[in-house]
Amino acid sequence: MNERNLKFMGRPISPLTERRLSNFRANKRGYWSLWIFVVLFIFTLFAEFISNDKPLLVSFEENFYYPIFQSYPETVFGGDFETETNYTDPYVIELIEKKGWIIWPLIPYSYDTAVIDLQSPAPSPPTTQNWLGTDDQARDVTARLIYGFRISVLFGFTLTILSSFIGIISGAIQGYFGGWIDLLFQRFIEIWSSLPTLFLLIILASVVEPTFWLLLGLMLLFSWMSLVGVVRAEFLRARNFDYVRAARALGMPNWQIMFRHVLPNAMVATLTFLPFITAGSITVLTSLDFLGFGLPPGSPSLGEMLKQGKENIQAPWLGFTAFLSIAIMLSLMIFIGEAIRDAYDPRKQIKEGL
Amino acid sequence: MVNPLLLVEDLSVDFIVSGKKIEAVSNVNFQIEKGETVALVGESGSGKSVTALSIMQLLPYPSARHPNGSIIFNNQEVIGSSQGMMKNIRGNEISIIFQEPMTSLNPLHTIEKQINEVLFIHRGLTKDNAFSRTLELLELVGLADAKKRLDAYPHELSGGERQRVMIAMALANEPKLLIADEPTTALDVTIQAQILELLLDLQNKFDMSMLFITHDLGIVKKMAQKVCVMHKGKIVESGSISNIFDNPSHDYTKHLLSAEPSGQALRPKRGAKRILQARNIKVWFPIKEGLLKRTKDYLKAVDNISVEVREGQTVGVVGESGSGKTTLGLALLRLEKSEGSIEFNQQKISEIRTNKLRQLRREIQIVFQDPFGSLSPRMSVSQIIEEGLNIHKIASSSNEKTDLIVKAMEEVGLDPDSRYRFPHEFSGGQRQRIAIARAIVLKPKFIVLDEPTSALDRSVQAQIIDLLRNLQTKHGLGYLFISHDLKVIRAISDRVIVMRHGKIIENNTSSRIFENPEDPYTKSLLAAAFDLEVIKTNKI
Amino acid sequence: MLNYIIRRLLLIIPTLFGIMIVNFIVIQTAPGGPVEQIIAQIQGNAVDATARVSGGGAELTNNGLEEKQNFSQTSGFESKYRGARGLPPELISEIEKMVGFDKPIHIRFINMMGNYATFNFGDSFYKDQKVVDLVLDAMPVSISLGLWTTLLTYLICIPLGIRKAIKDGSRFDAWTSGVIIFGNAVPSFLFAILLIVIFAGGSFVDWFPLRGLVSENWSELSFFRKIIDYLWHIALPVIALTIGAFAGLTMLTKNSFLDQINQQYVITARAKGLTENRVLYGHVFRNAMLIVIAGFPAAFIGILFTGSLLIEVIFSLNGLGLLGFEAALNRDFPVLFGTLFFFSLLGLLMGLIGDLAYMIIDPRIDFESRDV
Amino acid sequence: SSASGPAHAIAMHGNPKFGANYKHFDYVNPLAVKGGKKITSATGTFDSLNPFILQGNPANISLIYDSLMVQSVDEAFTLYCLLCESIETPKDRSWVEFTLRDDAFWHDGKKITVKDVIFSFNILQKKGRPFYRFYYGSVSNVTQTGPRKVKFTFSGKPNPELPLILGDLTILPKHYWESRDFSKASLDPPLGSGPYRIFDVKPGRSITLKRVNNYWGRYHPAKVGFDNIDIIRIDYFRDRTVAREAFKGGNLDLWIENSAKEWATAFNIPPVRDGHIIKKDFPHQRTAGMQGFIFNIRKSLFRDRQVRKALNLAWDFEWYNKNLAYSAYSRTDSYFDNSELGSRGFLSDAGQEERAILHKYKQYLPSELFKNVYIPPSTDGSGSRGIRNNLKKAGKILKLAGWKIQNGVLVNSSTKKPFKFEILLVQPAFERMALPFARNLKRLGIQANVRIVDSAQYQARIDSRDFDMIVGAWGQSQSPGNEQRDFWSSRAAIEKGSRNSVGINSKVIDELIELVIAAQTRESLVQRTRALDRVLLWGYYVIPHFHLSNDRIAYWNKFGKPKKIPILGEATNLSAWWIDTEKEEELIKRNR
Ligand SMILES: Nc1ncnc2c1ncn2[C@@H]1O[C@H](COP(=O)(O)OP(=O)(O)OP(=O)(O)O)[C@@H](O)[C@H]1O
Ligand SMILES: Nc1ncnc2c1ncn2[C@@H]1O[C@H](COP(=O)(O)OP(=O)(O)OP(=O)(O)O)[C@@H](O)[C@H]1O
Ligand SMILES: [Mg+2]
Ligand SMILES: [Mg+2]
Repeated sequence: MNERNLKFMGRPISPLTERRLSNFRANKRGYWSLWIFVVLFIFTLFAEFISNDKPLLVSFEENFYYPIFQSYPETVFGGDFETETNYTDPYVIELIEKKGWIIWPLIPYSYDTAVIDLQSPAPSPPTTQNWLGTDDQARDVTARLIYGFRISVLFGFTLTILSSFIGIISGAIQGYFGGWIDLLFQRFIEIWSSLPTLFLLIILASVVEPTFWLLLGLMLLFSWMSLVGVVRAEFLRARNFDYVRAARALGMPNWQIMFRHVLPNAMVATLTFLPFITAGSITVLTSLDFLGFGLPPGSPSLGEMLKQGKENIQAPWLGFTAFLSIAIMLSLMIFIGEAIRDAYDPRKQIKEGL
Repeated sequence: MVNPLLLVEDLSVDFIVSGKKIEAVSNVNFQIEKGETVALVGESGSGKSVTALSIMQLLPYPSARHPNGSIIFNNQEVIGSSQGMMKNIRGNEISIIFQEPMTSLNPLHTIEKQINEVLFIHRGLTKDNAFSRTLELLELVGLADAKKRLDAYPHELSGGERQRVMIAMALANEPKLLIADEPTTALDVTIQAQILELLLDLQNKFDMSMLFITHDLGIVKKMAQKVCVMHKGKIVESGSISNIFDNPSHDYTKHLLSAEPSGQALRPKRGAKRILQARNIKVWFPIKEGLLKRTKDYLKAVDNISVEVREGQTVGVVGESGSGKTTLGLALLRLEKSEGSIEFNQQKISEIRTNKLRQLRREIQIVFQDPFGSLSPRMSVSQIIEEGLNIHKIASSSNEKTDLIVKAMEEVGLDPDSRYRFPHEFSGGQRQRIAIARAIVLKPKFIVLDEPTSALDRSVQAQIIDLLRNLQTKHGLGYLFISHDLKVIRAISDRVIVMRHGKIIENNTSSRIFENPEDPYTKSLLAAAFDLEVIKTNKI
Repeated sequence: MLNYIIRRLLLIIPTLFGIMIVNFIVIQTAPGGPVEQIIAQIQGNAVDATARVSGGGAELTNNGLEEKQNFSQTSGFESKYRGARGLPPELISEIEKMVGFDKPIHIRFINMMGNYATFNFGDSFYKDQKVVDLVLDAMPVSISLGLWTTLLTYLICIPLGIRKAIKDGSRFDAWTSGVIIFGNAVPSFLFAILLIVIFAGGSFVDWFPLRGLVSENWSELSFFRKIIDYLWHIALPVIALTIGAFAGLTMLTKNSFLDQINQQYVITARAKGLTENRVLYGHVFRNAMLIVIAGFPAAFIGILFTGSLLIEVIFSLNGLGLLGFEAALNRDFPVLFGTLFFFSLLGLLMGLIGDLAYMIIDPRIDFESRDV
Repeated sequence: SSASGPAHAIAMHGNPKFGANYKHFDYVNPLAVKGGKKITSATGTFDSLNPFILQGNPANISLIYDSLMVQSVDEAFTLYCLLCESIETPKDRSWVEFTLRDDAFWHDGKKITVKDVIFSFNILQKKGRPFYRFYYGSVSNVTQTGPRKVKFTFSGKPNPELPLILGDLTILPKHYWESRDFSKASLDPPLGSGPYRIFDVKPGRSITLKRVNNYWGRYHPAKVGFDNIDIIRIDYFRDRTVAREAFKGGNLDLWIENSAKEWATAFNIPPVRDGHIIKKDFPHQRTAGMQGFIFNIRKSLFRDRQVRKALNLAWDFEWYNKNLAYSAYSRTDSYFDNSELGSRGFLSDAGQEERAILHKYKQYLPSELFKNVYIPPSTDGSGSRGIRNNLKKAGKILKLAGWKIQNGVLVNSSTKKPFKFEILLVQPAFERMALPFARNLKRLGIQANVRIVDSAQYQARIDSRDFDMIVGAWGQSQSPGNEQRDFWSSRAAIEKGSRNSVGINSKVIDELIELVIAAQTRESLVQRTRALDRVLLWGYYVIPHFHLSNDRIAYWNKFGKPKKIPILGEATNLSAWWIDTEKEEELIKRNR
């Protein structure tokens, strides 16, 4: 036996995992997409340090200040207000620079910073100062993109993961067990899916102000159903296969058969749809925005940017930025998805020779 | 000089599995003349099927490669030839009967459609013509009630029936070269005889050549003019029948020739407990018709059968293909819905809840007739074998588990190094052994073995039989052993049940059945099994 | 099997009932009902339902001359302000009566269900039309969009997906993926506007009509010209709708094919000497397409009555999407519940058809429970 | 003056501009060429040709009807007889009597009679939009007083506006409607009497009107020079962007823009540059009314005038206008801006009546009213120094009003409650004003959340007065009247659904409103309105937005138009435009 004892974080990697990994890596497109995606995502996770209207560091009268971490009233710098300093105000900058200096993040705007000294009315076209221009409220598009990407991806991912989890489980149960379970559960889904989302949103909006988590929860109530149908179909088919019978003969509990035997072989549709569900969740946020039930006004999201793109066709950089970032994100996810598919395909034929 | 119909020169096949090279076939040479039959025999996993598939260029390229070699068919190089050319050859000039008919048919097409198709594309037959030809073919291969079965889907057929569909498909166009990869493993001997007869017939009529892959040396003797013996990817010996059978030179050949299922069936100890007792088992499949699929009639696959198996006892089940053996096996394990009562260890399992039954499953195991289908395609062999251990919490540490897995694999003659491969990367016989390993690793009390050795060469077969017998001696296992191979049955069974049309027609001790059969069907079966000449005189 | 169908058909009744009652309750608890809506309309505060999607962009509420064109019949521009006055309570109760809100909620529900049982779906609150007629009026647009879009997507996606599966990992695979993914990422409304600006507006070329399903003078055209005219009109909306629909289906097809393409039966099919296309379309197709084909009815329904709201607004097409949306925002309950009922019924039937399609595609599939 | 004899016209105040023998209005071209075709657009859809009832979504077909009188758009509020030959009303305007013309006909040739007038009045009240019911609510009695005379008697408080309101009454054919159900929306082209009749209806898509050749009123002085175009088609678009494209592509002839942004950016196209499309701002003098952030002073937070004053300082109009609105707007500094009705300058410089009235209430009014000019806070538009100064001022005011900053948050000195409120919006477009405002408030330590809700919910919340701040507007006519009660009176403050969303509850204002309504002359009306305006302004009930004193009209260069722009603006006078065949020719040439 020539075991190659590979380890990952202290745990041995089984040769099978290793094989999957190499399959994954063999799909160059997916492999690189994963890296790009991870880098982008981590990058945006630190959005506050990359794009912010608060300086990274302020030196004033020999003291150091860290506005990102702590709120300093303007009076600290000799200004007028006892509320948190607005560092974008040229007056404040002047005040500080008289007795110190400022280190700005790469992009000196946050998602809600209004650029006050525009060359032309907002939405203003890209300049060296605003790389992607400004939106129709004079906010820097680059900054909004970074934050919007984060919100949208987080929203999309959380929603996708949770809803596919629920969707797969319920589809699996229906398809695998069939009979009355299927019959009744299907009816339940039919009734559930008919629930008027719009009105629930209205009701919700009349009680509380929609927040990220609330919207997520609400969308989750419905989005899980998108996968149920296909998963159910695949399970209906796969439960007839001989290896399922074999697993049953081994005395495997049903849920294990479902998830160890049937699911891996019924993942095609699910795996295909995941990137689209993620991208879809991002646009769901948009459609909510359209109706006025989206995230609180002012929140950065790719959807909001799309909406602005539509309302400002004379400012193509808006729609274009949003569209491109969604397209790129979707491509990355689809490519990653393909690589995952490859990794789990036992018959994947790797082209490279020895 | 006339060129041979098929000339295989220096053929090698490599597979690349997770970056590692597996040499499945290396530098194989042989040739087949017109009208000639060459038999390819050899150990399970020695590369016979791969060689056969190479001729058809049906290997999973590009993970399979031919580092060297050439295959010349009808003066044309086959390796690397164009799609268009292969399309004309396949199914028309060269036909193949796959080793695993159970998985080789399109599950969503009726058998009529699958056979018709070959006729359509190569013969350009009209639907009506094709229909009559299809019917004719099915009757030729001995499918009873062929007309009624035309609309059946593969999953509604028994193993042997599917194999016969496969054969019919291959013979449809009267090919110049027929590659038959274990074409009769799922057939009872009488049908087998009939099929072999048919093949010889066709050979005479159309000067058909055959590449015959089989483990049954009896068949080789009967059918082939030349034999090639393969071992570990190489042809170790080849020559005329008489040469090889009378003067084997290579060790492996000698070993092969001498290996015969042997030994004595174990007798259960006196007063041994009944492990399994089934009474009046009935499995009726509804025959549905029309768009709304209303049940019109029933196919009585198992009709009122009672069996019992004692501790340490092997009950052999033989019978016509399609007689309900597999169904019976499945029904006993409650893997198929059935009527009647089943008791396992004095516990009535025909009625207990599935949850409860699940715990008993460790004790009752099965080796499916179709090993390929019964192995999860996305699991490695080690996972497949390990699974039972996990479910029944048999081994605690992962090392212990690995040990058990390795041991089980070694016992069935598999290389434990290959345990991280997927099922499709094995040969038919190897898969069969994986299925056996999966069952025995659990140390059950009772196993239904559905044709467990059909794809194994005699030497491995003997090893498996010995293994089974050893386990039986040690742990007092009970077996229900389904097989068409009467020699194997005789070697292992204490009692034998003969089935036909879903009913038991004879049930007696092994020795009585073999020495003194009562039922005429049993008699013909035995005759066919032990004397192939019988086929000429005694047709059923 | 027959039993199953009958069972399913019978279950439609309680399901429909459930759907109706759930919706009834939710919608009625939502703040702001038809009464408020009518009051808002009387006072001129109502924002046009589609304004949200079509986006007026006006910064002033009281400058719009157009707004008044709709509202005020009278010649002056100020009548709206002149008329401004609080609403007398009688009027409010009159409105309540008009929309049936003088009765308690359960009575309203029972009445409604009673009417529905006799296939009486009532009249719209705001439009003097039967709900049934409204739905029927909206059908041509929705069916046009739904049918063409679905057809086009399926006709393009499936062959494309199959090709991609065969050429998995090739350059062809890569660039087609890119194209369809970008298509998918383009929001259809943005794309529609873009199409209009480029192909039907004043800024670039003016090749296509801006609105409607057919020309004004359609009835006068010859049969052939009618078809041309129709196609000319739906070209842009259908393109806008389909562009995003390719990706999902294509990738699904591709992946399903990849899943099947190495199966043993495919090798058998090849061994028969079938052409590659025949192997793919004759053998793999049916195995791979279970989900794709079985999803067809649902996809069609989806596009039929939800998928195209924005497109309908942009191209001024009166389809079901718009009808439903407007009814929801204007709280036009009869239309809302009528369409809901109608579509739920359609949806339930389609669900059943989809399931039967599974069985037809794959004879191994059944819906019985598996407790063996 | 409120003439005591029959007259050809009636002015709300003062005398009609055009005397009894006028030949035509001076803002038309009496020699305008007839003929041609015009295509315009409307947003939305239509499914009814009966605009008088609640049901259905009506098309705009006002051109097929005549009313008793027509309004001159070059005067504050004066109506001239059209269907009537003369109008008579007593000094107190407690009734009005119209004498109908003898030569007015329906399109089917039947004469328009007193029966038709009474029928129209009754049916509108009975089956028309609920709005008519209170519009005509004060009419106690309608009687035929002669073969061509009809008299409306009023009840309740005298309201000099009523005769004019009735003059505005659209007359419907009795004989036509008697056999039809008026309360049902229908797409059958109804019978009219006006200059156009319905030529073609494509439900939801377009409606085409055709000029009536032998229109009975074609030589009527109030109609001379109007209705010159033979065919008018109104195309309905769901989406304004698309409609705009249609205009730019030449599918529409005329476009009135409502968005500053589009006006500034969407018309940079060749036809505009080449002069084929004329894009022009037409100044007008329509009263602008007031749009602004509206405080709900029922809420304790905004009860304090000083707080409202402070918040006024936090909205940076100049920055908004420059950066987000293409500098298109003017700041509103009066509730009756853009007209003579609005107050301006120091009170000491104001008219005598205005001063007198206000001094009467001096003790109840803020002293600033008497000392200062009301100017909404302004900045330099830089978004920096100007707003900083304003915010500093605001901070001081808040401090004096009992608020202080604690940990960066503005809290009430006594209750320690933070200053926090919600700006409720229904139109997403207002987000652009509200969010910068909220940002500025943050620097004061105030947390303002912006919420957008759907219109039904919005309405519900407005009706139940469940809001802190909204963006709202009060339109104003040239001649304010009893609608002011609904806007500002203390009764309206507690009335459900009234327009007094602010919740103004002031005796002074109540009395001022009555004075406005009762004004006898234009001069007095103006002065009283200005007094009311001042009180409202200094009450800081709103944070005023802005208004537009132009009509933004773009049109393909094929129209001729009168030289004079009337007071109410060119947009109100489009029916006096005609097709200039020469120019049209040129356009056609260009297209070839
Ligand atoms: N797709 C594959 N990938 C990797 N290895 C393979 C693959 N197919 C076959 N092999 C290996 O090639 C060898 C030869 O296989 P082959 O199927 O030809 O055996 P065989 O002689 O037909 O045996 P049997 O009698 O058991 O059918 C076996 O060791 C098997 O494990
Ligand atoms: N699902 C099914 N539906 C309908 N008929 C079936 C089904 N499964 C099996 N049969 C039929 O039942 C009969 C018995 O089948 P079974 O598989 O038990 O045969 P067998 O004895 O194992 O045959 P073989 O030796 O060929 O494997 C056959 O005729 C088969 O066609
Ligand atoms: Mg083999
Ligand atoms: Mg069998």
